[in-house]
Amino acid sequence: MLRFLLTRLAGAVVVLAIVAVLVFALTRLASGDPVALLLGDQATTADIAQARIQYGLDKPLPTQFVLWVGELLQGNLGQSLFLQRPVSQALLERAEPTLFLALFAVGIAALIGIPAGMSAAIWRGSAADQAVSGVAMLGASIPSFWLGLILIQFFAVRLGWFPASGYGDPSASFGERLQHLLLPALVLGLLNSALIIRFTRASMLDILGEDYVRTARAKGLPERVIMVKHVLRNALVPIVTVLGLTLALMIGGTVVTETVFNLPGVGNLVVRAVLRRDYPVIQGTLLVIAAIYVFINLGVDFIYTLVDPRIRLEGK
Amino acid sequence: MTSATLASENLLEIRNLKKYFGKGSHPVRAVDDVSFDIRKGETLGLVGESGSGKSTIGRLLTRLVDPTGGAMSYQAQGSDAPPQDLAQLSQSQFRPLRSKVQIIFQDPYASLNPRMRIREVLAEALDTHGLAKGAARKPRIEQLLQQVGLRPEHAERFPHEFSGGQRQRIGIARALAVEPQFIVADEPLSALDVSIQAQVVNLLGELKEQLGLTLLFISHDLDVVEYLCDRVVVLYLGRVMEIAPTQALYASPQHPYTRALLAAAPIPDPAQRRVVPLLQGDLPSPANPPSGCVFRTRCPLAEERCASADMQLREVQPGHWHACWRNDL
Amino acid sequence: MRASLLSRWRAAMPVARRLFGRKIVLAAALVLLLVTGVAVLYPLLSDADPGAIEIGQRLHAPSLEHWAGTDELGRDVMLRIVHGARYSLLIGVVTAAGAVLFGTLMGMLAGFFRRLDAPLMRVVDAMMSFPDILLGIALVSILGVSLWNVMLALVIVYTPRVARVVRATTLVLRELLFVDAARALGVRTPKILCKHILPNLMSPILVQVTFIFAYAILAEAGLSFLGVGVPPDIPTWGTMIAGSLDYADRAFWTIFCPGLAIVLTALSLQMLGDGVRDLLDPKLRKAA
Amino acid sequence: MNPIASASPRLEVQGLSTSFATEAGRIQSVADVSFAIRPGETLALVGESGSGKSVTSLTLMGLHAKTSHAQVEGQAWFVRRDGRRVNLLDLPESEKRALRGNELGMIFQEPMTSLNPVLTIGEQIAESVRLHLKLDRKAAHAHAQRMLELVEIPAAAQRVNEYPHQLSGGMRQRVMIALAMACNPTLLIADEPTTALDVTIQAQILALMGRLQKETGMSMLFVTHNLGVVAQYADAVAVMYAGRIVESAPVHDLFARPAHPYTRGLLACLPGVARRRASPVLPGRRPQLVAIPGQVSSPFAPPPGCAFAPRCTHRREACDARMPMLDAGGDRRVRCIGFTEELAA
Amino acid sequence: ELPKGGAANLAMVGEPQGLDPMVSTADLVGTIMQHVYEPLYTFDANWNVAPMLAEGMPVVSKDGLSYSFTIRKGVKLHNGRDLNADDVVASLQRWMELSPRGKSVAKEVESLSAKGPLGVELKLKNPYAPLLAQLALPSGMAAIMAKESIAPQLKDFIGTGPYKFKERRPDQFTVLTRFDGYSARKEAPSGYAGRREAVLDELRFVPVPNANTRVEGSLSGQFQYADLLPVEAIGRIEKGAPAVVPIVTKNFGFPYIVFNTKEGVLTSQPLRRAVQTAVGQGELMAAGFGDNRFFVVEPNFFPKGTPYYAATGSNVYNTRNPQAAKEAAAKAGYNGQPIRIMASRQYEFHYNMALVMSEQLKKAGFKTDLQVVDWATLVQRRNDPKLWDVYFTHSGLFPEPMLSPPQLGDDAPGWWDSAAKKSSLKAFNQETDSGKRGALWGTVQQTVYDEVPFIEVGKFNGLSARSAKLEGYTPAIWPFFWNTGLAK
Ligand SMILES: Nc1ncnc2c1ncn2[C@@H]1O[C@H](COP(=O)(O)OP(=O)(O)OP(=O)(O)O)[C@@H](O)[C@H]1O
Ligand SMILES: Nc1ncnc2c1ncn2[C@@H]1O[C@H](COP(=O)(O)OP(=O)(O)OP(=O)(O)O)[C@@H](O)[C@H]1O
Ligand SMILES: [Mg+2]
Ligand SMILES: [Mg+2]
Repeated sequence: MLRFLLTRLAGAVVVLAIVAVLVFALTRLASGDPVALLLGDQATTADIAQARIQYGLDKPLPTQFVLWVGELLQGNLGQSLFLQRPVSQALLERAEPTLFLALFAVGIAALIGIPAGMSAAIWRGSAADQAVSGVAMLGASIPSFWLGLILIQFFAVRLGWFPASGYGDPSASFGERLQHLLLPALVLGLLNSALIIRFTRASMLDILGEDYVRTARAKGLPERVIMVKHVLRNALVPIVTVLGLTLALMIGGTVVTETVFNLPGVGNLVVRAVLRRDYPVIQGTLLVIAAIYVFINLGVDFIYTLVDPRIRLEGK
Repeated sequence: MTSATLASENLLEIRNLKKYFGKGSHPVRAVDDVSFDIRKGETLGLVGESGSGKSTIGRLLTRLVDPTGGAMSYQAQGSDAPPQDLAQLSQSQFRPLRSKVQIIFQDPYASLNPRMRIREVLAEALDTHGLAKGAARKPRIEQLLQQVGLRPEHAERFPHEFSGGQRQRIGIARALAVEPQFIVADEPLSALDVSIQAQVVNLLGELKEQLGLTLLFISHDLDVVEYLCDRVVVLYLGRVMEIAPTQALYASPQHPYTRALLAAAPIPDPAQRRVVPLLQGDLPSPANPPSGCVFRTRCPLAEERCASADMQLREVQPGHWHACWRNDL
Repeated sequence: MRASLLSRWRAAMPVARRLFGRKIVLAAALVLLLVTGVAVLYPLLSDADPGAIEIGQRLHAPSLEHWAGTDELGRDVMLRIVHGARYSLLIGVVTAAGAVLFGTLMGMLAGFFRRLDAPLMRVVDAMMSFPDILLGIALVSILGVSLWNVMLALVIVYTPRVARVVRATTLVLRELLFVDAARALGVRTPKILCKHILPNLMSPILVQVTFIFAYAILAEAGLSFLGVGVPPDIPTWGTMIAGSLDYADRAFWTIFCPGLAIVLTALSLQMLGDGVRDLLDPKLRKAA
Repeated sequence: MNPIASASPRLEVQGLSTSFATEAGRIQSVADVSFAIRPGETLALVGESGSGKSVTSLTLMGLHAKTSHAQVEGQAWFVRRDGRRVNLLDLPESEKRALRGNELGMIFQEPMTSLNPVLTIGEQIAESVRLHLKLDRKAAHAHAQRMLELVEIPAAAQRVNEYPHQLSGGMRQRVMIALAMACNPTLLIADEPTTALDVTIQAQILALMGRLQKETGMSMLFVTHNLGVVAQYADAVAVMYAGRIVESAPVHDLFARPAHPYTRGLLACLPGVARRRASPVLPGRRPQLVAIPGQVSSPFAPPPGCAFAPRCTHRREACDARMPMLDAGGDRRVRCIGFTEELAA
Repeated sequence: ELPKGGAANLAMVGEPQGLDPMVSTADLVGTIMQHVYEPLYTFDANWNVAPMLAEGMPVVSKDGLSYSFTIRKGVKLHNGRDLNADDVVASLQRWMELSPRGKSVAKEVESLSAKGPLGVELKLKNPYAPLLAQLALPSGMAAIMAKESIAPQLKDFIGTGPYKFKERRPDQFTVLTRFDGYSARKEAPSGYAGRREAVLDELRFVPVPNANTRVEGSLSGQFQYADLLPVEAIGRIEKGAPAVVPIVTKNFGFPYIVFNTKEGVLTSQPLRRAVQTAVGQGELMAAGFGDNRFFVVEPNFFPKGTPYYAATGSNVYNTRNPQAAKEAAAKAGYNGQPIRIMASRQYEFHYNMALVMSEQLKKAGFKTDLQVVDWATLVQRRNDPKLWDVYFTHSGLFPEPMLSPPQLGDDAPGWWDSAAKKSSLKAFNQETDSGKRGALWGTVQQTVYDEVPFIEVGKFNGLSARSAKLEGYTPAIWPFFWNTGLAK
């Protein structure tokens, strides 16, 4: 088990190294000038050139990369050009809405997706199965921003049930903030439940077709026990995987939703950073998002080892 | 034991052949120090339980896997050229020899590309070695199909339009297409129904006779081996336990393992019910084989000395070799 | 091992009949056919300019004259949807084709040659640790906002996805006996890849094509919405929604109708993909 | 006559048919299957792949795939421990469940996949024991360990807490047997229990099953395609072809005087049998095996008459007209026009 | 009287580029930071320069080269200290070093020094009329800050304004709180001038880039003030009455189209004239602003009634004559080179106008290449003369012509440079008599119409909205929230 986790960890480190190179290349190849933006419409070419030197943007790219990696290794993600603060601080400030939104949405997605996927698999081929599968496919075909805009139009603008956007006042209570998250979480949750439905259904079907389920039936166990103890328990591993991945993807994938709902989260940060060419922020955020993905994957692997004795007892 | 030239009757001399899978301190010793000869024109049976290394030997001979050690000297039939060590050849050096050495696989469903018509399957074999080009192509394919008991119009079909037995015939035709001298048949029957097995056994027998082939017949069905083979090699855990002419082996097996194996095979005759002397326990792991004689952990006759000394094959009768201390069986 | 007669029979049945035997798959195919047909033919038959600005006709509600109303510059929304179909389909086709081309190459190499596996797949892992849309944003902001750059970015985004699927399938195929049989015959490796591996990858690749086609249409819309997609003067369904965003409350149709086109097309593609997937060998499906 | 033969059957199957709806129409997987098994008796069900052996046994257990819209006809009278005679095909699901794993045990072909990988083998046995014998957790665990000892698993006390992947194939099949036998069933259905195993392991498992059967007096339906195994272990044999029983007989009679052309062909194509039958073999010149030509017809296009007719060397016109009846002569029942005529003569 | 206290949520168009009001000329920075920092002078309701931190108007020497300022006594900085002349000198020095505006002023300045605790003297090289206006403008502000807080990058924002800086969470809010030690002027409030009083406890500037969201937020009462709304929203806002009040700021700003006079096809002045002939400003304004309540199509850069009103050039304004343009272009030697038009969607009206202009040019036989890029790319690319021919932007309408657009100065993208420009501007800038300056501006305006370094499209009104409860608010280009309070 330890060996399994160690190899995974080593793999994760390699992946992160590649990610770092990719991230730097991605951001620095972009056109667009953060400095000109920063100085405003009245700034002249000379002003801009001078400011570039101040921000170290005049150095050749390899030098910039080495400097950046050096800082990274010390745990320093750099200083935002635009926000006048360390990237890590900017990220921490945005973490809350994104984290809650992602958790909230994954919760909704799981709450819809797992039971729906399970029932579709159990009553395979039935009308209910087809309906669930159809809805899942529909969910995967709707652009999230479009659904968001439409829900805003109806539930926020016309009906006024939810706040249309934002994350509440600086002084808003936690409850009020959650209220702001409800509609975006619903959008994300609904759409992502599609993936979970499909996945749950597929893994349930795989497992329902396994010989040991037949064995369990041959023992005369009630169907309910079979489903929970034998099927779900085994399906849990892939389901946990997909939940983990959904969570990981959502942390960065809330980009569009956060923009639609004007939530001050990480996704929003990154989009704005791209529009502002705030390189340190783009680099830092992309890196952190990829790292979260990699580490959630690692966590999922760890859960694997807990659930599946074949891995847990490996090498014993 | 390596010889500069092969004994005249031998097509292949296999010496100390080894194949270890995996690295580290405990590689899987799939084939460990195996030596035997294959004579020209004979059918040699290779028997043993699952995991004993039968397929691995077959794949080593056709260089589908590269050996870890040992030699496989090959002297082409009807040629005066010096023998070649198949183990030393690189893949590209071996390529021309592939028309001489062919293999038939166990699973008739997986061994044919589902996207290729039978004609294409056979044509690929011919193309690879530049055989039967142009106008000769079509008659050659028809001839091959006929040889294995299929009709010419089958050439345009896809594999899934055939039954298992027919597919196995196609596999045989593909191997025959390059006019080989030597064919490894890796359990060609085990995936087939009994009623079909006989068809394929008969076909193999006929072809061998007609074409003067040398056959390495891998099987775990002792009855078929007895029926089809001239000599038999018994494997256990990647090592040779016994080599003998078929009749001698079935009449008087010398190694305790061979005896156990023969005794365990159920005889299809209710009049001959027997209480079998059972082997205890399971096969040890090939990654961690027992010291000394690898069979000793299950051997009903095991003694202390079995654990220490390395067992070598001994010739007890002319052509009858086995790897056990005892001569009293 | 022993395939039942049933599965033998199923393999023999004409693919098309089994694929379109299901009503829903047939319906999806028809919708796609309609969308493609209109997209290709209409602009040939009519010279109405989707960019024609009629400031006087701003934001008219759907009517007989303007089936889907007009937008903030008085352009006919339906006409733009029809023309947009061309771009959206083009983006889908090019992205799917490109991703499949490179992904298949990468996946096949990684799957077939053990030595290439680890390095190639680590790069794939790294690329896949970014959410699609994020990678898309980053790439488009590098490449610049243009139709071709969006396609290029989406190809890069989806290549790893294909590579993974293809690699997994190749790993399975590589172990199949017919590959060994070809090697035993002396068939050279490039030929084995082309004749034995590639044709058997077609089914999973076909599934990927339809899905990536759908994802590409969705992703383009998302990128355009964020302002890092196709230039707004090209009427894709995504740019149409993005362009009319500020008028959503007054002129709902300006965002609703193009969105509906996206949903309908993506849904049809995914249903078709699902139908194709259902036809697949279950072993390969697991690998995918 | 032996005492078994005289007892009334524990299981009597009459006219069992199972069909499945598929995309191409109904498949008649099992048609008009009748047989009886007496207490302590072993009936072997042999036949080619796809002949309906597994479907027959699964239908009896009530485990046939229900998603394929299975249609089941016929009766299967089973004498319960308390002496009641019930029709297995007709029981409400809850009663069937009460029988399964309790009075009806089943062993499957694939020992590697038939056990749940995430549960200890002890738990998998104990689960069934708790359900049917109403034992508490501790007692059930102890019972599971006893069962492992019974099937000769060394170090049972330790093994009981291990997971399936830690056991070899042979050991897992022993666990499957322990599982099936845990509640002391009166009928054991074994679907090719040794096909996946090596001969030496097969011998162990068969010996074990024979011993257990002797000790408990249970009846056994033994599905196999290995005629050697049939000859060694069965009391009676039923040969299936294309979903139907074509011949059933006591094992000695069947091997000595096979009546149906298919059975005859089956025996003739065994090298071992061929060798024994053939007069002294000349080295180098082997007798041809007598192969059955052709292959099984597709279940979607069954021939109108006898299903074996297309491959039969004794085929006549009448064979193509209709499916012959399963006619009885003594202990033996054969589905062949030739046999019927012989009987009549 | 307004009740003291309360907090207002103010929806702004985005996140400020920073909080240093000197470094950035962005309006948003000025809007927020004018509450924290104050300049020496400011504008009153009629765009007249009025003293703010200065006691009164400066004493100017006869030759117009020396300005003496006196600072108000007892003005408290946010750190509790009294403001003195050293602070002012240091601040203005920093302004002249760092601020794009300050830098252009610095070119005219001979020296700057403190004269006593409250006196400051500034000496010019040449007479420079726009000086006071430059000092007064909130964007690129000549903000007066505590000397000890001055650094190349500001860490503490210590000014003298009625509000002090509390917290900034980028993309969430920037919060200012009342500065209790504020020393207000005594004069009645007028525009930015006069008495300022922090009635509200807290000002929260919330960045809301999506215009619709700003509209909805103000309708739902989430925002007490919503800045710069799309004109389309007027209907909804009017429906939201009486809870929500629309604010229309007349002559809020002007869109302008810059031409590249340095490289590319449009270096040819006759060709630029041809383009001008093809363009119909009326249509552009309609595409950009929809409702004609919100824009004015007129050639004069400054509205009627202001000192710089001039009718010069009206004959070439809003001509939209494709035929004439085609002929003129042919004469200018145009043979189908594509004209690269750069626009961003940061501001929807830029893009809409670019789209329409492209259509107009096509009608006149021009080939156009519309490049829609994001704002960051546009501001980068416009600095490279190789990359573009035309770009779209806009500016607030300021009371002093020299403040905007930057093309009137040197070195701005477009690189307009000609003898006519130099002479007309020199005359205009050196004239300190505001009466005479009006006429001189007419020459400058004529030069712009002749040489077409840029096209002034028209004037648009700003639409904002406030909650009816937010009382005391006076419309302004850089909205301010002193003297406003929340009714109970
Ligand atoms: N590619 C491989 N990698 C690792 N181990 C292998 C590989 N191929 C075979 N082995 C191992 O080598 C040993 C011998 O395998 P081999 O397939 O030769 O046995 P076999 O006698 O053919 O068995 P069977 O009757 O099951 O076909 C087994 O333990 C097997 O697990
Ligand atoms: N759920 C099902 N749906 C449709 N057809 C089925 C189903 N189960 C079995 N069949 C078909 O019924 C026939 C009999 O199958 P069965 O599994 O009983 O054969 P078998 O005799 O056990 O063969 P084997 O020796 O391969 O196990 C086959 O043609 C099979 O394809
Ligand atoms: Mg093998
Ligand atoms: Mg079966």
